[in-house]
Amino acid sequence: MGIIIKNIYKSFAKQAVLDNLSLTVKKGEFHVILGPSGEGKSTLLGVMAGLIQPDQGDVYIQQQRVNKLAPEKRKIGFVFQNHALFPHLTVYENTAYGLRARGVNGKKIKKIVAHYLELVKLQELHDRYPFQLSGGQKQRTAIARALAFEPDALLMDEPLSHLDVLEHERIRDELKRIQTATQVTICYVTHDHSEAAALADKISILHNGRIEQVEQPEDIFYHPKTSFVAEFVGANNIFTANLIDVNEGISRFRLNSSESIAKLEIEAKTYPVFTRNTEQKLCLHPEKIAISHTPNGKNSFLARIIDIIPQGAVFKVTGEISGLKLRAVVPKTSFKINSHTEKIWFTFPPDALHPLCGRSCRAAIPQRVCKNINFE
Amino acid sequence: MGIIIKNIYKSFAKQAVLDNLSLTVKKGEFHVILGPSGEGKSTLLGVMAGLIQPDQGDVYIQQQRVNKLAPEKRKIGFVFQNHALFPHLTVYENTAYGLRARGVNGKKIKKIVAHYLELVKLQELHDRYPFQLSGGQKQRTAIARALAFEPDALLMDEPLSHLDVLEHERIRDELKRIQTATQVTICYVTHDHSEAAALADKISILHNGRIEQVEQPEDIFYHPKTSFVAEFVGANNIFTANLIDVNEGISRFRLNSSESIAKLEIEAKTYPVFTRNTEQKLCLHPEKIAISHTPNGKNSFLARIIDIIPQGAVFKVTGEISGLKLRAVVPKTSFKINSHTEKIWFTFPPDALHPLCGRSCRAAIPQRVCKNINFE
Amino acid sequence: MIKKQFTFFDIFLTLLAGIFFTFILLVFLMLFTAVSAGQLLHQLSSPLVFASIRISLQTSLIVVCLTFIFGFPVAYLLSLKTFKGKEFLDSLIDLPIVLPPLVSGLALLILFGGDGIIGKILGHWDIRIIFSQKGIICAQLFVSAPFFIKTVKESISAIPEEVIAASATLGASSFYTFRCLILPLSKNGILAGLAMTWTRAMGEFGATSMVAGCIPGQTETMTIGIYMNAMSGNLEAAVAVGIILIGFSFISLFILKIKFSRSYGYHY
Amino acid sequence: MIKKQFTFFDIFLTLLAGIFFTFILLVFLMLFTAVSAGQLLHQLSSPLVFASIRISLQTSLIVVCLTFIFGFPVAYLLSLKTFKGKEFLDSLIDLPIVLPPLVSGLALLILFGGDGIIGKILGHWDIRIIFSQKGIICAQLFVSAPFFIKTVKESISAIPEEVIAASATLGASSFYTFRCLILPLSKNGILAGLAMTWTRAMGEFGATSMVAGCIPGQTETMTIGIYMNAMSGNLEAAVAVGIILIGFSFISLFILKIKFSRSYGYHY
Repeated sequence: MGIIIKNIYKSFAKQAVLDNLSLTVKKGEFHVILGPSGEGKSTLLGVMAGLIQPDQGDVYIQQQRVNKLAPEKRKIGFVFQNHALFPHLTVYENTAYGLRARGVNGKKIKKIVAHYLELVKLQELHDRYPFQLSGGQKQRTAIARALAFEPDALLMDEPLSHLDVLEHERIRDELKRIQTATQVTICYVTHDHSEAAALADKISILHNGRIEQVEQPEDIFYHPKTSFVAEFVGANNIFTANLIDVNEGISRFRLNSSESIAKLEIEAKTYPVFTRNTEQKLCLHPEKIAISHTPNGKNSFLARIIDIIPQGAVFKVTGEISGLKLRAVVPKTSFKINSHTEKIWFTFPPDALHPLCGRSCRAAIPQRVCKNINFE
Repeated sequence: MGIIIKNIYKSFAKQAVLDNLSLTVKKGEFHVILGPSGEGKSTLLGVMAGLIQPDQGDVYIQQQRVNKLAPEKRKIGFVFQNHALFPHLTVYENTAYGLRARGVNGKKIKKIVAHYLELVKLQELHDRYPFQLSGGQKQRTAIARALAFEPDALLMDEPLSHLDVLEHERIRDELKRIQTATQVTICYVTHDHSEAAALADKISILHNGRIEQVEQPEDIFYHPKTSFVAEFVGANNIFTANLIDVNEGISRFRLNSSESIAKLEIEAKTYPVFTRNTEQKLCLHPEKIAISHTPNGKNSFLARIIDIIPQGAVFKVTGEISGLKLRAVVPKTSFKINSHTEKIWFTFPPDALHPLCGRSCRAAIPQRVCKNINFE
Repeated sequence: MIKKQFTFFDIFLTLLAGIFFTFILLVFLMLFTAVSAGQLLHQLSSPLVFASIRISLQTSLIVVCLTFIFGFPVAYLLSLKTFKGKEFLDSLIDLPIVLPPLVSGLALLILFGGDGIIGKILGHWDIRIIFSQKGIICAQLFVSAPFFIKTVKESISAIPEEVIAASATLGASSFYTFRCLILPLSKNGILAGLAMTWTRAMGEFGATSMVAGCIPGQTETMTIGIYMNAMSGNLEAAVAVGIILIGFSFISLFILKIKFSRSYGYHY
Repeated sequence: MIKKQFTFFDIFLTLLAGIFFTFILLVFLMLFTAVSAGQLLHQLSSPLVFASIRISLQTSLIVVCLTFIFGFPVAYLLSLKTFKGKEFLDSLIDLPIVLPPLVSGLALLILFGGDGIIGKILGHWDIRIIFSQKGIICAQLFVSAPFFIKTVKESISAIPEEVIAASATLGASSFYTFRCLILPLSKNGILAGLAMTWTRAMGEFGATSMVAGCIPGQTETMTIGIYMNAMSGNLEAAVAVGIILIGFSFISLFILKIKFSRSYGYHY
């Protein structure tokens, strides 16, 4: 049943790092914990592995409570950010270390190590020392080493962050392949949302010492539930608006004056949480905005172009509508740049908008309440 | 006239790092030098700034030969990867350092520093010490410090590589804005091609100690001229093929047997360099492949799907056509994932293919010859 | 780490370590039980003891000044400049640390003695180094300056290369860089180095005793005083001077700890 | 950096540094000019000189063994374990380095003397420490073991925390981690530390002379021999022994340099 973390508290120097955090990592799952740097992601992994003693709370591995169990008794593989290879041992010996420490016999070790070195494609480099390896090869060795003793789960602490762009992508794809092949439970920590999107079966967003949202990648990216998650995953068009009218499943909102000079009105699909006379935060993913030279139905606004950044197959276009900045991400194929174009229409369908939990969610209300709001 | 580098050689421990390298950075240009890690990008900047003495070759700044000039006499701003702020000085004092060292009078310093701190949006933090700043704020300070004495050019050595994802994007956009506002000449080094795409007016690809291609971002990404550049910028469908027929501007190629089991034939727009009976390398950018459930004209192949990775607004789809792997990048809007779909049609128009210089370009032929091949 | 039961291995190591710590602690405490407060005060009022304290302070402070004047340039050149023979000069600095002080003293005795190269030259002007405070200063300088140089060298070398390169690209001359960057950033290293040099100079015995002889009231430093008193069986006097000497060492150690704890972290 | 004309500032510093280097070099060379090769050989054939070399080697090698046995556990515990009072014990290790050796010797003299706590106890079994080789060993151990401990502690602390944590997550017990990780990775530090301890023990004079007296052929170590000969005007004998001692120091320094140059870079 994987790893279960219950109500963990941990402070360093009186600063709460993990604050009543609970989390379940299912067996066989590729679970990514996504959050900004320095918000306790590594601490959480340390607690799971037994390297850090929490102030309070319980850790269960395979349904066994392991609070008092030393790390060497836990059967948890760990891949560190800096790979943490043993510099005096070869790739082969590094991989065999966990088996030797457990007293597995020599013949069996040889077979197992050969298997895992093949899995990470390092058979040929088995007698190299760490200093003779590239960054990616080091991290492959670290993965083989952590897998070789067949742990109950594999914890990975930003294992790709020290690789250069090319190796980063290569190892990321390898890792996904290895997990698919071995079906090992992985709990993976990162601050990079594109990494999370490419790898995760499930994503947990860690913020202010607790988990703010747990869902499949698609839902995290297109239906963030709090402003923080929305900003963090790049769903960064967030409006504060007041409901003025509901009509056949479509709600009309007027944007607050702090957002734009002209009081813009937008239409959104109606959600049960919408109530009149209270401020509501609405989130609009940049990829759901279409761009055109003519207006195009509901929620169509003429915007002054501020910035166009090409990025791979897409353009990131920032437009301004009487003081309101809108960020759109559009495929290059759908949009011809023209240096003379100064204004363009931004359009988004009413069902592209969804409500955010508001400020209160993160601060006071425990996670569960926020999760139970019926969104769709 | 910016910075001109002529026939620079530099070796460390008998290893040639810069090998007859020439480069021109025009005044007011945002010039990005893009290349893999450890291929001498920093060395090149060091040579420009006078921090490293080349073994041979000339450096001109504003038409003046500066080979013998010490760094402090060169009027070149430098932003280091690790920001290299002075830890005992405040943001204000760091920014004023270059002016004070030049003996500018106090009143004038105050005005200039205020101006540049405003430019990088650090007015409020002027009395903080470096250890009190976030990574992004440190790098802003470093930029203000390097700009404050109004240098002839600004050299930047991977200034964003130590920032986390969110700050990375923010500072990158700021930097582009600052360059547009000040029109300062920037020579910027990076190994990240998306960074280069977002920032550059012109990109130089550095490989094996020399410049392999210099062009505008669009041309670098969609018309790489060598296999190395193609692989490096992600235009990573490269075929080795033989010309079998030319007909009305369209050439038919048969793929070499090493690439696929069935001898696939593809059609490409005819280029002057195409000759019969010699192997030709063809490059196909993943973004130029379309995906559909039915065949769709020329160059349409039924592929088995190996891998689908969601990435922001696009999917990266890898397909296999009788042994040949094709990588496509398609907008999410144009393609509905379905876990039951096993095969799908990959299609690319004949003019999506363009020839690569072949292996010989990088090794023996000097850069100029390769550049002069008439591509279009 | 999770707290766990101590293994047999840990207990074995702890036992051995315990014996060693007890030994050190016992030796140290011994000094303070050997003499009462009254006896201590009595000894300190003796003019000879007082004179030895004065001589020690006087010579060691001059040594500290000379160390700074000659040692700082050495540290600066060795840490920032590249030149031929740098490695040789670097090893030369280690020499006085590796040589037993007694042997250094012997060499100084020969150098400045009546038949020595420099001794002869100075003899013409009637300057005597041997058996004088000048000799003590030379001996202490030779033995203790390398500690200052090594500390300062380390603290200058700790300044990242890019920081110094940044100063140059900002248009700072090498003197401006020295004054506004190197000096403030190595300040703590300099102070710590001076404290170490002073402690070392105060406690020096081997080299000093060779060069200075022991003319009471003239060349009898505190360490020489301790030796003389102990050898002549006057343990109480020896211990009294020893306690004062320890007091000085601790003050200096204290300064050193404070200064080093506030040094700059460059990789923040 | 681009080579440039030396500024006035650089010349000034170079001048001061030059004076200092000349001083050190002169002192060192002096030893080798004071005695001819023939005289050197003649001195070495004297049975008393020979005996002092034997005593020095004998005691210092025992000290090296004891230092490893007691010092390694201390370094291991101080660098890898967290416990209450760790900072206090850490400072305790600095004590013998900060104390002038002479004062340490004085304390040992009191501790092991007939009236001392341990001296009295050992007296019952007729074991004499003072004025015997046992005393020399105690004095050298006290003075030189901390150098070993500090070197080894540093070299164990240099092993990144994650590397040790990695060993634990791989299922290694603390003894397995010690044997297969800590020991091989700190090997160079241990050898360097032993070399330093040995050099220091051989060259020790202050503490040794206090505890050992100088019974020729029994407790006269090389350093004591140098002092005695120099004081009695027999400079040639003193220099001869001094040169041998330097020879030993250099061998040890050589080992140290080689060992340290091959240490692991963890941040490769």
